[in-house]
Amino acid sequence: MSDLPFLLLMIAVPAVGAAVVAALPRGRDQLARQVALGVSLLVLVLAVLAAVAFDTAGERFQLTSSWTWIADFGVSFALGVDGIALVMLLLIGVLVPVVIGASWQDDAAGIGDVATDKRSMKAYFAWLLLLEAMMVGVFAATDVFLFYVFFEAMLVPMYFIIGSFGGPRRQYAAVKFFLYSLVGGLIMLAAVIGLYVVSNSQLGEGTFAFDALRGLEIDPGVQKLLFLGFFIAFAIKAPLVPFHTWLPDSGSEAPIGGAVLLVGVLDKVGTFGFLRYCLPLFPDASRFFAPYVLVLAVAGILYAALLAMGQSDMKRLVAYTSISHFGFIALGIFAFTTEAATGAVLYMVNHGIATGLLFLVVGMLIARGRSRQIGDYGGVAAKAPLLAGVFLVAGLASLALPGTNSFVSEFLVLIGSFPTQPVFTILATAGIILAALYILLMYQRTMHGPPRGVLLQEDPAEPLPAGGGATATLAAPTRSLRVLDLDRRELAVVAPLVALIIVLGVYPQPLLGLIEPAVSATMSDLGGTAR
Amino acid sequence: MIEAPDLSLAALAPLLFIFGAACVGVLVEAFWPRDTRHPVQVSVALVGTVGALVCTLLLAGSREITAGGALAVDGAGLFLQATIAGLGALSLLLFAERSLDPARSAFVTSAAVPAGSPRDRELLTSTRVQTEVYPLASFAIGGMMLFTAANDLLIMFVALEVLSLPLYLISGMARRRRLLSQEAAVKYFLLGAFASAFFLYGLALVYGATGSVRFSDIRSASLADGTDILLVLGLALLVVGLLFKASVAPFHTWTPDVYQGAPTPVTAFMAACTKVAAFGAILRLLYVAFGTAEWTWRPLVYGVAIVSMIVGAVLGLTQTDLKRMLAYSSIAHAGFLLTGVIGLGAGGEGSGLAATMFYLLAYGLTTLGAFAVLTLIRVGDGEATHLSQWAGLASRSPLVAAVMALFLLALAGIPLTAGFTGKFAVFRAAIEEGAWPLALVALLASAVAAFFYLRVIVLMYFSSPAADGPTVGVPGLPTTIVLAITATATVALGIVPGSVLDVAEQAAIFVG
Amino acid sequence: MTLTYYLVLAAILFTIGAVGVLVRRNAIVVFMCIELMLNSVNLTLVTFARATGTVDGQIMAFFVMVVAAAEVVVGLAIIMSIYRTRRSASVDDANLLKY
Amino acid sequence: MSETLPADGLLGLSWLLIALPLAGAAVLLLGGRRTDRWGHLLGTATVVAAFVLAVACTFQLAGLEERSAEVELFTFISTGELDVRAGLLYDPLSAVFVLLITGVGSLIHIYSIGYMAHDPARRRFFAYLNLFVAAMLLLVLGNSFVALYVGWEGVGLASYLLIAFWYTRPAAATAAKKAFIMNRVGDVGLALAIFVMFAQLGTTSYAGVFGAVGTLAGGTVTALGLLLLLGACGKSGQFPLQAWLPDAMEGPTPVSALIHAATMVTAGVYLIARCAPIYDETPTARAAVLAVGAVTLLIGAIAGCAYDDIKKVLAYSTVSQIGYMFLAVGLGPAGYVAGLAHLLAHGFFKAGLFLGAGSVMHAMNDSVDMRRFGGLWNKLPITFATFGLGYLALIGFPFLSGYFTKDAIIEAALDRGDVWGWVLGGVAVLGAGLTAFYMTRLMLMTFFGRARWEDGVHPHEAPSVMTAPMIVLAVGSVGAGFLLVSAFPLSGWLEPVFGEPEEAAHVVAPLTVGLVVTAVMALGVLAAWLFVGRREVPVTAPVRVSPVTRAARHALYADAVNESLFMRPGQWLTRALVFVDNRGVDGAVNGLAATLGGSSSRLGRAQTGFVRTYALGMLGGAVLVAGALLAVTAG
Repeated sequence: MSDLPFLLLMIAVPAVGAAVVAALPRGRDQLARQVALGVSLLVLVLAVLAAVAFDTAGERFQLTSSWTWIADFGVSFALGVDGIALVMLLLIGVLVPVVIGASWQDDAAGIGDVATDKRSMKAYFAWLLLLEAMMVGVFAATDVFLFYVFFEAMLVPMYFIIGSFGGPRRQYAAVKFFLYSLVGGLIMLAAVIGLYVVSNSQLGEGTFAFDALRGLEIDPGVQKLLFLGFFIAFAIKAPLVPFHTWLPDSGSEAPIGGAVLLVGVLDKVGTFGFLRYCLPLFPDASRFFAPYVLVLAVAGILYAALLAMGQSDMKRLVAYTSISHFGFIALGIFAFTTEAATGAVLYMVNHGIATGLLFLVVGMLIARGRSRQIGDYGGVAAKAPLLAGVFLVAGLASLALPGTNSFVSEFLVLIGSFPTQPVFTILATAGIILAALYILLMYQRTMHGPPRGVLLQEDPAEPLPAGGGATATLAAPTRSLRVLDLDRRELAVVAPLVALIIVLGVYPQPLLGLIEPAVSATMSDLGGTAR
Repeated sequence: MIEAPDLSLAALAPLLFIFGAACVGVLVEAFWPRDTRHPVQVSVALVGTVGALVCTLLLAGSREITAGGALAVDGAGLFLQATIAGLGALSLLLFAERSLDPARSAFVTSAAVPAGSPRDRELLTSTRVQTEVYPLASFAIGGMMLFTAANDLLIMFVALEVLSLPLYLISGMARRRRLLSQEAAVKYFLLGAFASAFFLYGLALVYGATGSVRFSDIRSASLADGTDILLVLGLALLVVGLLFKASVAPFHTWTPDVYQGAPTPVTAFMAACTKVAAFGAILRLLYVAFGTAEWTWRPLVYGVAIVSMIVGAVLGLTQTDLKRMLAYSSIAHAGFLLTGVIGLGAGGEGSGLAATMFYLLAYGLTTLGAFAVLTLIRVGDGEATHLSQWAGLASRSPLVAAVMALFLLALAGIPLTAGFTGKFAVFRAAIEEGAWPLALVALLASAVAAFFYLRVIVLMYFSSPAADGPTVGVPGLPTTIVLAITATATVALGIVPGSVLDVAEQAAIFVG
Repeated sequence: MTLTYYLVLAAILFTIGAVGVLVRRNAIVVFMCIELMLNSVNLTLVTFARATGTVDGQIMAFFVMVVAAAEVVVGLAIIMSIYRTRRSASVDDANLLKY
Repeated sequence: MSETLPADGLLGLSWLLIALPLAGAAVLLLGGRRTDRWGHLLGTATVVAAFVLAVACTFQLAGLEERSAEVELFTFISTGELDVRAGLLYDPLSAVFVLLITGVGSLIHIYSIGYMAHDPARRRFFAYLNLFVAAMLLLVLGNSFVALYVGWEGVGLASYLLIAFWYTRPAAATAAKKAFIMNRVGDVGLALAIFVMFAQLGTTSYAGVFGAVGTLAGGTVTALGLLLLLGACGKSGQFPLQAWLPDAMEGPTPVSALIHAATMVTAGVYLIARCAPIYDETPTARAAVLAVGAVTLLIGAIAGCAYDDIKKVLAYSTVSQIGYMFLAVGLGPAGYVAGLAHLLAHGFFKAGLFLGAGSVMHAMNDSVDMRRFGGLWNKLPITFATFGLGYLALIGFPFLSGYFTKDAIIEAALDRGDVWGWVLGGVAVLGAGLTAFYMTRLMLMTFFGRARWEDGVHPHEAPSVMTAPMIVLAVGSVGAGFLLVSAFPLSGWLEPVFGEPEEAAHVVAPLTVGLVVTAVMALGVLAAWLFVGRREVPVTAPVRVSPVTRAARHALYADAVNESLFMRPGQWLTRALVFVDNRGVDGAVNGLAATLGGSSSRLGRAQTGFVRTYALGMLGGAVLVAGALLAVTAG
C-alpha cells in the first residue's frame, strides 16, 4: 500500500481528470461537476493515505521517486515530500473539493459574481483540476527545475480561471497576475540557472536535485545574487509589500473558487519557497538579508492591515488581510528559529483554511447581494443567521482568536520570533489589534445593525442603491431573494472548514509533529538556530 | 595543369537535392501544362526539401570540408540544414494550401498585372494559380542551406544572394492587399541589397587584411594580428550584413513592414527559415573565422542582443496587427538567440551552440505554427490580422484558439512548451559564460514581451466576440498537417525535449 | 602611386553610394546607388588582389558582377511592378507600412 | 508556591468544569431551532452542575495537604523548545474564582430565564453565556500563561457576542467592537509578556515561570510586570483602557451583571494576584499597579456621579471598585487577600445591583434613564429591598460586606507607612465618599421622590425566577464581607498561594480607619441628599452645568482622547495609505507599464515607413558597430 507512487498519482489523477472533464460534450455540466468532485475527492484520499504512509521519524524526504527527464540539463522528474510539503498537499486535498462544491450551482452566482453566460462550466472545472495537478507538483517537486516548471505552468490555469470567470475587471486582473508572477518567475529562472552553473563547477556535473544543491558551498557574493533571484519571485508570489498590488486585484476579480485557491494555496508557494529554497540553499545570504526581509514582513503586516480597513470592497479587503498574514509567515520564516518556522508552516495551512472559508462566505454573501461593496449590506445576521455565524467563525479565525487554528500558528510565529527578533515581533504583535479592527469593522458593517441595503430589494432588476456603477455587470441571481440563509449544499461546503478551524485550534499537535522534523532540518541547513 | 577541386558528392547531397528540385521546378514551369502544373510543382518542391532533409539526416555525424574548402559539412551545419529543410517543407505546405482563400491560393495569379487594374480584378476571382513560387522558394531554401554550410566568405555571399533574391520576389506576390505586398517587396529588396553591399565591402576588407576569404585562413590571420583595423572593420561590416538578415536591432527596420506586407505563408517561411539560416551563418562566421578574436566582437553581440530584445519587446507592446506583432516578436527572439551566441564561450566549447540550434528549431516551429493559424482567420476575402478582429475567437472556434494560445505561450516561454526549453538552454549557456546580466535583461524583456502575447489570449478568451467578427476557415490537408506537426512539436519539445537536445548536443561541432 | 589611393577612392565611391541611397527618392536611382556601392567593392577587391599578388580578388569581382546582374533583374522587376501600379517610382510613395 | 501534585478523584475531573458549559454552548449553537424549547434549561443546568462539581472539588482540595492539584490533559503545542501542555491548576486561588464564577453564574443563568423569556433569541443568549462561563473557567483554571491567554481571549469573544447580542442596534454593535478592540490592546501586553517569559525562561507554565522568575534581570521582570498590567488593564477596564466598559452596558443586563461586574472584568485582578511571584520581584511594576488602581478608582467614581443612565452609573462604579482591587493587589502581600475579598464581595453586591437594575428596567419598559424613574420603592418591593442591601454593601455601610473589605484595603494602604501610603489611603477614602454620593444619588433618583415615569409605564415586580437570584445575592452582599474577613478568613485559605499573612504593624488603628471611612461615607450620603434628594429631579438633564460636571458627564473625556489620539489619525492614516497604495505603489507599477507603452509608441514613430529612414538607421547602426569594434580593439 505504501509503495504506491502517491505523489505521481496526485499529479496524474487531476491532470487526467482535467482532460476528461474538458473532453466531455458541451452541456454536460452536471456530469462535469460530478467527475471533478470525484477526482478531487480521490486526490484528498491519496493525500490522506500519503500522510498515513509518512513516517515522521524517518528520512526527511519520503515517498520519493525519480525519473530522468532531460538528461542534457541534468533534470529529473523527482518527487518527494517532507513534512512541510505534505501538509500543503493535505491542504490542497481539502480545499479543492470544497471549492468545487462551492462552485456547484448552475447559475453565475455559484462560481463568482459575474455573468458567465458564454463560458462553459466544464472548462472551469477542467482548469481547476489542472491547477490542482500543478499545485501538487510544485510542492512535491524535489528537483529545482521541476519546481520551476510547475511554478510557472501553474500560472496558466489560474490565468484562465481569473480571466474567463472573473469579475468586471477580470482582464486587467488576469494579465496583472500573470505578468507579476512571470516577472518574478523569470528572475528566479536566472537564479535557478545560476545555481545549476555553480553545481556544475563544484560537483563536476550540473544538477537540479535539491539534496545535492543543499550541499554546495556557494561563494557569499554569488549567494546574495542567487538569493535575490529566488527571493523576488517568492516575494511577489507570497506577496510581500511592496510587491503586493496584484493580489487585491486578482483576489477581488477572481471567481470565489479561484480566489480561495489563489490565496489559500498558490500564494503559499512563495512562503514555501522561502523555507524550502532560500534558507537552506543560501544560508549566508539569508542571514545577510534577513533584517531587510523582516522589515518588509513587518511593514506588510501593519501596512496591509491598515489598508484592509480602508477597503470598501469585501474581496479586496480579504485580499489585503492575506497580505498582512503573509507578513506574519515571512516573519516566522526569517526569524530563524524552529518554533517560528514551524509556526509559519502551520500558518500557511491555517491561513488557507481560514481565509479560504472567509472568501467562501464572502462569496456566498455576494452571490445573494450581487455586490462586493460593504456599504451595500447591513444587518444580514438578522436575515441569515447561519451565514453570519460562519462569517464570524471565519473572521475570528482570521484574527487568530484562541480556539481557532490560526491562533496556534500566529502564536508560534510570534513567540518563536521574539527571542531572536524582539523589536520586529513587538511591532508585528501590534498587528493583531489591527486584525481585530478590520475583521470586526467588516462584520459590523455587513452583519450587524438594522437590515438594509441590497438584501431588502425585492426586485432584482431594480438598480442598486449604492455602488451601482461597479456592480452593473453582476449577474442576476436565479435563486429567490427570500431564501437568504445558507442552504444544505453551502453548509456542506463550509462545514469541513469550520470543523478544521476548531479541531486544529484545539489539537494542532499532529500537524506540528509532521512539520517540525522538516523545519529542524531546514534550520540545521541554515547552520543551527540563531539563538 | 589545373587541379580539379575535391568534391564529395555525398556530402553535398542535401544541397544537390534541393537545387536540383529547384531547377526541375523551373523546367516544369516552362514546359508542364498549366492546368496540372500546381500539384506537380508542389510535389517537386516537397521532394526536394524532404529529400534534402533525409540526406542531411543520413549524413549525420560526418565532418569534412569539401568543394575546395568552400563548404563545410559538420554537425552544426547539418543540424541547421535539416532544420531549414524541414521548416521549408512545412512552409511549402502552407504555400500549397488551396481551400482557405476563395480564389484557392494566397499568391497573385500574375504579378506583372498592375494592382487594381481591370485585368487584376478579373484575375482576382479566377482560380488560376501561381506556381512560380515553388521553384523560387526551393532556390531560397537551397540558398539558406548553403548559407549555413559556407566555409568561405564568397560562398557565403553567393548563398546570401541566392536565398534573398527569390524572397524579394515572393514577398511581393500576395493575392490580397497587393499594394502592401509590393511595397514590402520594394523595401525588402532595396534594404536587402543595401545590406548586401555592406557585407560585400566587409568581405573585401577582410580579403585585403588576410589575403584570403577562406575561414581557416582568416582564423589564423586574426590569431596572428587580431587588432588589424582593416580586419576589424571588415568583421564589423560582415556582421552588419548578417544581423540584417537575422533582423537584429538596429538592423531590424525592414522586418515589421515586410512581415506585414508579404503573403502570410511567405512571412512564415521568412520568420522560420531565414532566421535559422542567418544565425547559422553568424555562428559559423564568428566561431570559425573569428573565434580567436572572440573578445573583439563579444561586447558588440552583447550590446546588439540587449538592444534587439528591448526594441522587439517594447515596440511589440503597441502593435495592433498580428503579423506586425509577430515581426517584433521575431526581433526580440533574435536578441534571445544572441544570448545563446554569447554562450558559445571562447572557442565554442560552451553549451551555447547546441542551445542556439535547439532554440532555432523550437522558435521556427512555433512561429511557423502561429503564422499558419493566422491564415485561418479570415474576414471578407483576406486574412483578419487586426487584433480587434480576434476578440472572442475562443467561443467561436475553441480548437483554433487553443492552438494559437499554445503557440503564444510558447513564444512567451512558458514552461512545458518548446519556447521555454529553448530559452532555458540559451540562458543557461549565457550564464555559464558569466553573462548573467545579459540573461537578466533577456528575462525581463521576455516578461515585457509576454504582455503582448497575453493580450492576444485575453482577446481570444476573455473578450466577447464582435458581431461582425471574422470567419474561421476550415484548413485543407496541407495546413492541417502543418498545424498538427508544429503544435505537436511545440508541446513535445517542451515536455520531452531530451532526445532533440541530445542530437543538438552531439551535432554542436564546427569544422574549420 | 600607392594602392591606398585606390582603396580611398573605393571607400569614397561606397560612401557616395550609401549617401545616395539615403537622399534619392526614385527607386531606380536608389538602386543604381546600391550598384555603385557594389562596384566600389569590386574596385577594392581588385586593388587588394593586386596588393597580395593573387587573382582571387579579381575572380571575386566577377562573381560580384554576376550577382549584381541577377539583382538587377529581380530588382527592376519588382520596381516595375510597383511602378505600373502606382505610376510612380518614388520610394517615398510606398509608405503604407509603418509604425 | 507550594508543591502541586497530579490530581485524582474529583479534582481529576475538574476539566468537566470547562467541558460542561462548553458542551452546552456547542449543543445550543449547533442544535439550531430544535433546541429553542429547552435550550435555556440546558444552559442553566450545565452551569449549575459545574457549580456543584466546583463545590465538591473545593472540598476535596481543602482536604489535601498541599491544597493544590494539577490536571494534565494533552499536549497543546510542542515544537522546538516550546512545550505547551493543556493542563489545569486547581489551587485555592482558582477555587475561589471557580466558585464565584459558577455560583454567581448559576444565579444569573436562572435570572436570565425570566429576563430573556420573551426574547426570540434566548437560546443563543444561553449559548453565549455558557461559552463565557467555559472560557472564564479556563482562564482561572489554566496552569500556564498560554491557557490563561486562551481563556482570556475567549471571554473577550463571549463578551463581544453578548454585548452585541441585540446586534440590530448600531450602538450595541459598536460597543461590542470597541470592547473587543480595547481588550485586544491589553491582550497584546499579555501576549508580549508570554513571549518574554518564553524567551527568557523557555517555559510558559506557572510552575516554571514562577519558579525561575528570581533568576531574571530586574529590568526584564519590570517589563513583564508592566506588560501583564497592560493586559490586566484591558480586561478590567482600568485606566487608560477603561472607556469600553460603560459602553458594554449595551448588552442585556444579566450580561452586565455576570461579565461586566462580577467575573470577567475582575480577571485583571486575578492575573496580578496570580503573578504575585513576579510582582514580588519588581517594585516598579507594583507601583504602576497602584497608580493605575488609584487613578481609575477616582475616574470611575467621578464619572459615576454625573450619569443619568442607571447601568452606566453602575458600570463606572464597577470601574471604580476594580480600581480598589488593583490598588489592593498593588500593595503586595499585604493587599492580595484584601483585594480578593473585595473582589468576591463586589461579585455579590454588584451582580445583585445589576440584577436589580435589570428588574427596574424590566419594570420600566427597558428604560435606563434615572430621570424618568422615581418612587419605585413600593411598586417593586423585593427589588427595592435587595437593591438597597446591595447599595449599603457597596457604600460600605458598617458591618455589611463592603465595609469589611474596603476598610481592609484602606488599612493595607495606610500600613505602607510612607507618604504614598497616606496618599493612597486618602484617595481610597475620598473614593469611598464619592461612592456613597453617586450610589445614594442613584437610589434617590430611582426609588424615591416623585414618579417621573414616561407615559404607559406600569411598573410591576419581576417574576420569582428573577427575584430569587436577587435575594440570594442580597444575602451574599450582606454576609460575604464578614464571612471572608472574620468568620472563615480568606487569608488562611489562600495561604498556599500568597504565603503566611504577616501581622502588619498598623499605622492607624483599624477602628479609627473604620470610623473615618464611615464618616466620609456619611458625608457622601448627606451630600447626595442635599443635591438630589431634597429637590425635584428635572426629567431632562440641565444643560448649563459646571465644567467639572460636564467633564464628569463625558467620563473625563476618555472617549474624546481616544478618538482624537487614535481613531481620527488612524482613519486619516488609513485613507492616506489607501491613496498611497493605489497611486503610489500600484501607480508605480502601472506607471511603469504606461511608460513602456508610451515609449513603445514613441519608438514606433521611428518606424516611419520610409526606406530612406530605414537605410539611415542601418547606416548609423553600421557606423556604431564599426566604431564599437574599433573601440574595443583599440582599447
